[in-house]
Amino acid sequence: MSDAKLRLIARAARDIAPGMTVNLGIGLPTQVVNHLGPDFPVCLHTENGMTGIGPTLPFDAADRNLIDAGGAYVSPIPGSAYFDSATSFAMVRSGRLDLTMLGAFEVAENGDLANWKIPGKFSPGAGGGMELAQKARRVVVLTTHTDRAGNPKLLTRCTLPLTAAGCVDRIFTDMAVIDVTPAGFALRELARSVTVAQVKKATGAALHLPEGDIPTF
Amino acid sequence: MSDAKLRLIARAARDIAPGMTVNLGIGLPTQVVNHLGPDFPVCLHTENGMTGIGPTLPFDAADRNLIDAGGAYVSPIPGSAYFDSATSFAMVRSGRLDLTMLGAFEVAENGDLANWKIPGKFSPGAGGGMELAQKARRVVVLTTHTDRAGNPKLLTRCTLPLTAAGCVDRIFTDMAVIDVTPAGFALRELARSVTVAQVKKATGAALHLPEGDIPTF
Amino acid sequence: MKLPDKTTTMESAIAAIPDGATVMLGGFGVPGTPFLMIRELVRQNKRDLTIIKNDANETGMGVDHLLVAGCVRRLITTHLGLNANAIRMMNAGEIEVEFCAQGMLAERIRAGGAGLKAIVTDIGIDTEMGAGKPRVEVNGETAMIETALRADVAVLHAAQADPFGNLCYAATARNFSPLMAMAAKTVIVETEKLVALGALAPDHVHTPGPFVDHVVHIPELSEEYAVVRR
Amino acid sequence: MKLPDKTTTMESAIAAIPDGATVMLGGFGVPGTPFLMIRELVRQNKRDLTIIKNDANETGMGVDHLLVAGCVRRLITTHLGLNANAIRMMNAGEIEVEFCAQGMLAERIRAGGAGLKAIVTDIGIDTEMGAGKPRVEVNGETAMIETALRADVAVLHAAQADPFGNLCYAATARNFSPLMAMAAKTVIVETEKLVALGALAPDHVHTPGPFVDHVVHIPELSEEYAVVRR
Repeated sequence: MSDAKLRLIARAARDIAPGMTVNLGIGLPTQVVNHLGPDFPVCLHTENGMTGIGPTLPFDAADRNLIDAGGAYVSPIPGSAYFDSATSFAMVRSGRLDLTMLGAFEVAENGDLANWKIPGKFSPGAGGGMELAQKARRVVVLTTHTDRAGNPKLLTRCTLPLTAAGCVDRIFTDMAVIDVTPAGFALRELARSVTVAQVKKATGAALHLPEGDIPTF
Repeated sequence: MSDAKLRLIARAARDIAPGMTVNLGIGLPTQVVNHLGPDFPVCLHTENGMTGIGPTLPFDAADRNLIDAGGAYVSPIPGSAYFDSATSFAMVRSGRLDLTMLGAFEVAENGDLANWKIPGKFSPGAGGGMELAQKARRVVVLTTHTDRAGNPKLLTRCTLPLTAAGCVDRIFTDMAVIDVTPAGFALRELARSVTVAQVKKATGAALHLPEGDIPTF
Repeated sequence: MKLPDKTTTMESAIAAIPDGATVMLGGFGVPGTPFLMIRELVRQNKRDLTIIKNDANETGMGVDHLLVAGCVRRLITTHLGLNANAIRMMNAGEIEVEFCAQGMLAERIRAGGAGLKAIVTDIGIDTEMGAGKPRVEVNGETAMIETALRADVAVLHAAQADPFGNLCYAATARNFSPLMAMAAKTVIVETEKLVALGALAPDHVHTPGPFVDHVVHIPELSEEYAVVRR
Repeated sequence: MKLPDKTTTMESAIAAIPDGATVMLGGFGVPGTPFLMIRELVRQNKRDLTIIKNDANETGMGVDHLLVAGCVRRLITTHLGLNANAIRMMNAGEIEVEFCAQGMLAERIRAGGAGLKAIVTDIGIDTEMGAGKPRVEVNGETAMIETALRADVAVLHAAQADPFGNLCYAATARNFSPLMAMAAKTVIVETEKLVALGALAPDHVHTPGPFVDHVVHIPELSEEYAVVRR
């Protein structure tokens, strides 16, 4: 993984407040767990029916009955609980999930998120992503700032089918930390050695700049 | 309890088929349990969250956490299970209750049942009775044939607020066993030393008689 | 990572409940009723509460103390048969009472806890309980919309809890509690036994900790929890 | 009274499933998938099935055997990401696929199991998943009616069962199984461990016996149940 990606993951981890219940989506978000210390008070949730997710286990130590929603073999910690899929999503929809971190194909300046379908190319189904995006109290996206072809993923409007409308609060990319505000995208922080001009060029929508210095991560 | 009541309870018990899941309502139905042998395969359900109800316990042996819906202290048997109220009524509404035995204020010849409310006199709420009456696969009523003033409880139409419409399949009284049929009340059996004329007189609706001999119980 | 500690005192947990709050109370008869928490609600002299509970306990017990102390404006319940005082207050207009079919109360609370807006059912459709409820057609059948119920606070009793709020209930003391734990903004639990994190097997937890906000250990039970001599 | 015995053989339990049946299958990935029962469905050459399952397992495993053998007409699911064969068959029109949001699939099955007609929700309301679904107003908010799902048969895997059909699941193998156990006319369970009546603590039962029709003991697991090396 690139150094910029590692730093975006570490930076995202710092947004997890003590006491939160958090769901980490597949991809970059999953890596955030490596930045949570052993004494940090947090509860990780996986939608296939577990709270209190512990470290991922290697093949030889894995329990065949214990995976996360991404299929990784995980372990319990003291205070873990298992439950059925209805209870798991009840937790999400009734507002008990303080934060979810998700990947994205596209994020729009109004907070719309598209991360489940590319018509004609990628249509495996939405899994639990719609409920996580629509109902977690806070939704943040971890993504590269542009796709592999260099096209911006932060846009004025999403072109792909939505996962949920107006759901995204903040975006962590390999270039910047950007908030979704009523006025649109607002730059909060810059990745080390990235310039405002570079972020503007890589963003497919207007970017509001803060007054004064911009912190780096 | 009168001998006639005891015999109606014993007769009702014979309608429980091996393998059934059964809910016995408060009052006369509760007594049916005394007529089920120790090896008889049946599962008793109580709507406050238990299947596999065992014998009622005296004060000194009671578990403060284990009651039936009528408030009696009951005991578990091998294979009992406890569950929450939503699961308990899911069992009722999804058709897993083969039979419920209920008390009645009034039963109409179209199967309507009134057993929860006497406006102005008795309005404590319906409890779980509506779901039991509406959704058990088979609903039978255990009741005296007339009220204390001698008025018929089996009527052409109910005068009291309904518990459920068209739900009753069979009625066991201290005088007779009567089925609710598309044609109305049909006499099936007579209590010992009771005559057809007596039953007709005590019934507030037409009573269809069978061909041939009428069995007694 | 370790799981957060939510233990607190009864006094401070109950103190955060404002007058006028909607409060769900676990329990079906004695089992599961949080008697000590109810006493604390009375002691703190809460006013104008809407109480959601299966029943109003018996005269002189549990919910009845709230009624007698004038804490309750409105009661959403299924059956008041064992509390003549509650029925008298209802008939005298001293409290408002909304009756639900028991399984509908359970399901409406669960719907609130599951983040649903409503459920569609035919329970009570031919009775006065169904009168006035909005109708919809589903697959050619007529049914009614029953709205989800949520509360500001749920006050529950558990047999065992760990500091994160994982709960285990005993026998028929479970009843409405797991549903209410899902359906309230703030969930306060009194527990007979406070066990260490990890002492409850993850497969045996009835209410997962994330639903719970405050855990209060009650080292001793009052006589209200005991077997009732009839 | 004693509780009825529901033990039977896999062959006879599966033989009662007719062609054209709607079959719910427990499992989220490997955990909870009834692999041996699925093999028996294939062996008995069932046709024209509608399968309801969270996912289609991976290529060469579980549901994929049903797809390859041509047993499936329609699949109601949430995600096929690990089964390229299922996606190919969907794109080629060889199977019909209905996608649900995962929590909605769970909740629609539970609604079927709870004897509800439908649930009212806003999940997916601004997406193509919500397009065409009937809308209703509840407390001034617009939401959608999602119909309850039921099946002819549910085929489930339990870690432990007693002869009456009380079930305990292990860890995340629980997932959809307790919901499906409520939502099918006939519920068939394969269990790793068949224990005596009374061996499961009543407080620890995940699915109460009355929901279950047939219990099949599988003394040995196939390699499909094992940890997958990635």
